[in-house]
Amino acid sequence: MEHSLNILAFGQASLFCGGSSFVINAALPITVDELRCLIHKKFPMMPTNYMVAIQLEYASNDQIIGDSNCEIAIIPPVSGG
Amino acid sequence: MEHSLNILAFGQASLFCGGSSFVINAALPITVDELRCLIHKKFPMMPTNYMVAIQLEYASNDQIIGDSNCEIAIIPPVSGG
Amino acid sequence: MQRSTLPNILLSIEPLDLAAVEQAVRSQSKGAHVFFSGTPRDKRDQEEVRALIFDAYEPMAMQELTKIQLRAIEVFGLDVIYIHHRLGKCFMQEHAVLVGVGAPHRRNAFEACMWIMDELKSTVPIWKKEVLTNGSFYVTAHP
Amino acid sequence: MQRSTLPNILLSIEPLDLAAVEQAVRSQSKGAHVFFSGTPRDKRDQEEVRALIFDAYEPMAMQELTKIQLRAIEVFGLDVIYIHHRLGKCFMQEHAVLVGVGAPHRRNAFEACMWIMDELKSTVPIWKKEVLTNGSFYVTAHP
Repeated sequence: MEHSLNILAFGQASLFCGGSSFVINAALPITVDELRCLIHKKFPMMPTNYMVAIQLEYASNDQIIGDSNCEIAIIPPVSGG
Repeated sequence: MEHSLNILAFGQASLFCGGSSFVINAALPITVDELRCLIHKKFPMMPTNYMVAIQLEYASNDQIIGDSNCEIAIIPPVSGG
Repeated sequence: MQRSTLPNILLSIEPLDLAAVEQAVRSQSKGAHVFFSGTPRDKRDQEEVRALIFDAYEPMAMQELTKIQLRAIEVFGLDVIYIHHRLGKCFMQEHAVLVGVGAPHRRNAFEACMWIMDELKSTVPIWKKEVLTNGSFYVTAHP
Repeated sequence: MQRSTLPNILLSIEPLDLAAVEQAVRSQSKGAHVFFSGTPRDKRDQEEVRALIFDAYEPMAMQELTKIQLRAIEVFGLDVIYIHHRLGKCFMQEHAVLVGVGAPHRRNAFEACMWIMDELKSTVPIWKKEVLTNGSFYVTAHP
């Protein structure tokens, strides 16, 4: 069954998805790596050098997303300081 | 001919010579090392772990003091900061 | 030592206040205090920069800053630590970031402050846009 | 950049002013600013320290501090540097020493500030007496 994942986008990434968030439809569970592929299909111009954060924590590429309510964000290279 | 060398004393050193300066009589020229021996004779209790400064510059032990008017100081281990 | 009401971790759209940080560090630590302030550089290549705009993923940035705070206290034995970061528009001569630490010995205070800035610049989700005087924006792709 | 009237090298029997140093650094440098403040520790072994008294061989101390200033600018590429040291009686929570530096990049600013303090503590003819609350003095033989 397809779920709608709401993805927050920050920094440079938001320039490529036209806003501060977008939706990816996916059959859960999926890995972070699989999510990256879906994002790349949707926004082929978006640089792929971002990290993914799940529930405010950096996630590894093999981490599993099983809940469509968890907060997911794409974190391009940071530039604070 | 004997000259009178006026020596400035700072920090711990001044506790052993009873003030902020004292006089050493010496036949010039002498080296810094020779001056140290004369100071040690005059104040045997004074710790010898001091540096000597001549004209506001740290002096090596073989440096020569030829002029009784130069400013000589004994600089015990510093503790600023 | 008296407690201060200044928050140890702060993301603020108001100008940051080094005097307040310094006062708070001094009231809670004896010995060595090190402060870091980052202010915007005024040139991007040949172009003049007029201001920075900082955006953050605020809840995650707060959480990452708190991790840095706790780890720095543990590793460097700090008495006290403040990490304040500006959000929104930051003009030249305003602090983009302020770090203040207090430790019994200066080596730890310096190393903690350097480590904090290295971590902040690599992990905390904050992004900078440079506003150029010609009206355009510059967004760093590889900071 | 505007010039400041604050002396870059200062030995002062008046309390030192971090805000003034910070303001002066900020007006003359963009990028990374690092400040070090040393305040008296409040314990000597088990005994409480009430104040410090600093004596200096002033003309030589000024000369040594100027050497440190010039060398730091050259080695670390600093935009600006301030080194202020307190003389006379320095109470708890007052600055015994203040260093402020500005450089284009933070690594140089941190390393310069650490190097300046290391040099100051090993070469500048200034001596500290600790005034204990029991009325006695403590003079460090091997700092």
